[in-house]
Amino acid sequence: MSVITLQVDGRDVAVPAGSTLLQAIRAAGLSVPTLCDLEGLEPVGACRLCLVELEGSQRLLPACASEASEGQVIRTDTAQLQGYRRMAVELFFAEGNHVCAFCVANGTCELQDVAVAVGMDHSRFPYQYPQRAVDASHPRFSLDHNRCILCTRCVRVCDQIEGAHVWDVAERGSDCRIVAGLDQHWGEVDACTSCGKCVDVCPTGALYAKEDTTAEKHPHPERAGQLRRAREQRQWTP
Amino acid sequence: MIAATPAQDPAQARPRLRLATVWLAGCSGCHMSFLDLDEFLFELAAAVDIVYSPVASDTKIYPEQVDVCLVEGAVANVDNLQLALTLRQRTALVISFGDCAISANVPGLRNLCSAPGRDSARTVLERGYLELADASGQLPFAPGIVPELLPKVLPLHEVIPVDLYLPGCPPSAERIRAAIAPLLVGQRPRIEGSSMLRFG
Amino acid sequence: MSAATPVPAPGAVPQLHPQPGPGPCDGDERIARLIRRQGCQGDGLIEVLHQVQEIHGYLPKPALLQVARALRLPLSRVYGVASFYHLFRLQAPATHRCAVCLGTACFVRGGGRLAAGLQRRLGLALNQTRDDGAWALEQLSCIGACGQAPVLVLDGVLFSAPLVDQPKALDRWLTSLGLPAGVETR
Amino acid sequence: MVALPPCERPRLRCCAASGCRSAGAGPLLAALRAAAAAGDISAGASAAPEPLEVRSVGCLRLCGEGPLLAWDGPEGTRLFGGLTPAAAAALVAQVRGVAPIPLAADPALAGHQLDLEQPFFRLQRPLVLEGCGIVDPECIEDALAHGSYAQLRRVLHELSPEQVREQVRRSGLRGRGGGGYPTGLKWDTVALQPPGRRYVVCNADEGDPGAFMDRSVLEGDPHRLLEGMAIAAYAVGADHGYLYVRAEYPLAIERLRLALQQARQQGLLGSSIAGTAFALELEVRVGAGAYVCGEETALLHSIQGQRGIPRTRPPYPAQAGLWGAPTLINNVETLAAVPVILRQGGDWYAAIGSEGSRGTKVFSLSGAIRHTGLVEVPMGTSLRTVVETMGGGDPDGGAVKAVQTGGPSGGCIPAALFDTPVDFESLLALGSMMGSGGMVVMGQGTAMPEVARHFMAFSVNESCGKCVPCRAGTVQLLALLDRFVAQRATAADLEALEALCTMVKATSLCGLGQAAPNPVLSTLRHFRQEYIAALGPGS
Repeated sequence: MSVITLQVDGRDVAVPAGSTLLQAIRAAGLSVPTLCDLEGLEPVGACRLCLVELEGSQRLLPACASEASEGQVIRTDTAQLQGYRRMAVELFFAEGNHVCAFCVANGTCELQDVAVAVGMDHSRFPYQYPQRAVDASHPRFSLDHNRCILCTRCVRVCDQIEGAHVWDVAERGSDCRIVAGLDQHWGEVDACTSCGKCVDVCPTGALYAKEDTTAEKHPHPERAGQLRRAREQRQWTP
Repeated sequence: MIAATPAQDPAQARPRLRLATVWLAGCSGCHMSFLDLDEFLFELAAAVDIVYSPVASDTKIYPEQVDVCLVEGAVANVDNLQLALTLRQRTALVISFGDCAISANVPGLRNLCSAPGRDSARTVLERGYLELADASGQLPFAPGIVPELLPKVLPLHEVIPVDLYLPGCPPSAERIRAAIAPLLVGQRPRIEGSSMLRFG
Repeated sequence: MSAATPVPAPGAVPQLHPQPGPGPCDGDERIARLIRRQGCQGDGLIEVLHQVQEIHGYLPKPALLQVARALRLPLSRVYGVASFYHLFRLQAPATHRCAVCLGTACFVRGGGRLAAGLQRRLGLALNQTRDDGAWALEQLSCIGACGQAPVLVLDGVLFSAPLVDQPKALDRWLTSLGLPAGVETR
Repeated sequence: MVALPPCERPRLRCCAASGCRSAGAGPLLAALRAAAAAGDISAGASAAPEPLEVRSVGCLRLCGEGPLLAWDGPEGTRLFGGLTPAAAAALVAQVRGVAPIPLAADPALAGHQLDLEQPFFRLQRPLVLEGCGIVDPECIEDALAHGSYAQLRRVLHELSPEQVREQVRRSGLRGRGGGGYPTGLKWDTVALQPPGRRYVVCNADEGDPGAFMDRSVLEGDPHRLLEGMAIAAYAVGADHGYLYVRAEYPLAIERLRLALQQARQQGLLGSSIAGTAFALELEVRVGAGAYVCGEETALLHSIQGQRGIPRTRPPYPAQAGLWGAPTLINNVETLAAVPVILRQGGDWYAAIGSEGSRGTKVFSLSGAIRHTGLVEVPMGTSLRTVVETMGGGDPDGGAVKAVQTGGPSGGCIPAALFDTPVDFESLLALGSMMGSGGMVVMGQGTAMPEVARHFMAFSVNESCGKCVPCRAGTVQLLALLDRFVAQRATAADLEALEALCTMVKATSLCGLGQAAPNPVLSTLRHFRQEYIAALGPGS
């Protein structure tokens, strides 16, 4: 296995060739905020929180979806990046209906965590209050579109890990939403195996188990990576 | 309610801080949390003059020359709006106190209820006083007595400039203390990290 | 957040043969044929949807279900594609469609005023259909008829709108095109 | 080309492209053909004149005066605009020389003749549009007679793929879709990928409002495009390709499909093309209404039957495109320039235009301008020449305020900067961009915050929704611009507008999102006073 070396925020780090910048950043003992990225799922580079600066380039790179290469000099935490990240988080909050106070994921929500990480103490952009629905038709789980940030983890885990492809994204732009089947109620979609992986990986309180109420959600985002490793490398995590 | 005890004043050299707390459209939970400061309330009382507060003062008119004001709640009606404008003029440092002031939070949920062509105020009033009423429903109308609802519930910073944001629903007593304590010695608190910043 | 918005009326589980028509399988057979002709390839989904829309005027859910099955695609993917593209309709189209171009050339030459006039007249917002299904007002973003700007397309026929600066004359012109007058604004 | 050398046998060319069709070219063409046929019969007994050819052709450039009709004869070409079917008989009589009154005195025709010596026509340099307006786009024999496919045949027999790429490299041709990426380099990148299948794709998803250059090529000279595409396929080793056309161009789709069928029949597509081992299958794929599909990775998804959402690059389509195979994607105008480059040589082409931006560029002029239509000029021509000299400036005689280039991704350039040469770098330096070639002229009455809002509404409507800066950022930008248009913005709004524009530009995933703030940023730069004036009272 060949190894490449690069520099992240002044630290030299060596990673296996083919690693992403995000893996390199983590290998250097550093972190950048992420929302759409999840180990075990193919990256989409959609949330733009993990954008980093590459020396010698004008363009910002999504660390999750960019391959690290030899000799790169990466910066993950400049004032410019901090400003952009905070604005992105404000945009997330303002485009949905995120009310932490009575959310099932209060305390375990990755959007909430990211808001802390980027120092977002309020949104400069007015909340949009979109009209969105709640689908409680599934016997075990619910989907609250108000809390969805369109990270597509559910879409990807259902397609790439479970193989059922119950979910997809419908519409476009700010009308985008997650749909089950032919825009059916989740509970009516035959393809759903009720495995609950979408609920496990959902970063917010959009997908949750019905028995959970405020601040009771226990997500398991690590399961996507565990299943992928089990399937592809025959390695199980007890 | 909180008696001043000059003998214990920790900042004798400094003029006493004039502190106000304001309750707009919110559940008063932030103020309850403020009262959870327990014995720190004594220290606070020693260090500041509470010049306006629903829980610590009987003053009905927002006074002049306030140093710090903690504002709980969103701006939902004309009284909220008027008070917000007034306090901004008379206060050096305005703090959005809790999630309702910062994001409109739960009171802001009424913004989701707007029928086509009607603002959310009209929609919720019609829902509450006409559609769900028995035969004799009528819309409340009492100018000067019942404050009129604004078309939309707004966070405080969309109405007046805000100097500091203290999130939480409610902010815990520890968080409130950590925010107030530096102010007593003339420093600006650092609102960062999970202990100070988290919503909810 | 469950309080505010009720779940919209469910599209009941799609059934295969609800289309009224000359024969019970009439619509289905046409779709089956066009999919065979296309080679039953999933990558031809957009082509297939175009042709289904030509048959039905829109993309009814039973037809989407048939397409998904024949192309062996996940239902949600078919719906995702059908709802992504502006030209695919998921509802039956209105009897009459008036589309106003808001491309830049039309915008510079008063397309906005034309659109406002049409909205007033039809009592519709842009991209809205009247409840009775008689009229739909749509917005186009440049159809390349910039030489005739500002333009509107009425039931597929392109017209160059004169007189957008004179509301009354514009109104008379719209009447001459057969647009209903005096619809109450909702 | 519009004006042709004098010819013995008179001929009528009637533009039957979309612009003129919507202005009534269909009925006019029918009336002319009827009049010509009637003339043949009635004259048959006595003088037996030559049959009069009435040809339907592609764009004759001055779209705003449509329907356009060119009359070629011994005295050269005369051009008429805005004729109605009622004038057909009078015109045919003039052509046949049997009219009772001279042309200038004929009330049905006199006011309709257009000056072919005016700068709008005189300053054009048709290369891409060489055959547009001359050849019958529905007739491959006619296209062949005008030299179409000659370069393809020659290239297949005489040049190696590397030699073809060499000519394209030397030509300095850069992508005409907006990005301006060097075409030769792109071709090399695809050609030099490891062995395996390759695809060639023509991006005909011309979506910028106010742009109709590509449509004119598709409708007016489709065989030139197919020839260019076949040469490109040969040069990069592709044997399969797609033409992705927006569904809003039904006539272009129809003519392209016809052209493909004809080319297959003539052995110019399919297997063993022109008697060589080279094989190429081309298919038309029709879009379904999504501006973002002009972005190449979104376009590839759409060709594969998926939602037209872009993905992160690298890998670039040249490395991994359709079904993971190396894929060459070029825009219509780029590919249509290829035959002339091969015919005249790369060096010849590179001698036209300016340093860094070689050759010619087609622009569509529209908006508040006297002459709406299509111009092809050498790169480096000044904006003033295009807008004022050729376009004739404001139709009401007022001063032009600005020109918008590059559509929703470009910007507004004020009249004071009209001496800027039109090339990739100069327009970028002004905060706009070449884009695909749409130029919309704005008069004094156009308020710039409104223009910015118009484009932002477009971007909101066309955002695919994948990444948050574009999906949610454009919505917030639109709301901010609403406040400026309503004259109730604050100084804080202005600050937020600029900060958010910068963020959306820097962090969006694809070109659409990255460019969405450009109309705001460019109007802020050149017309800032209009934003300041829109600040409400008390700010």
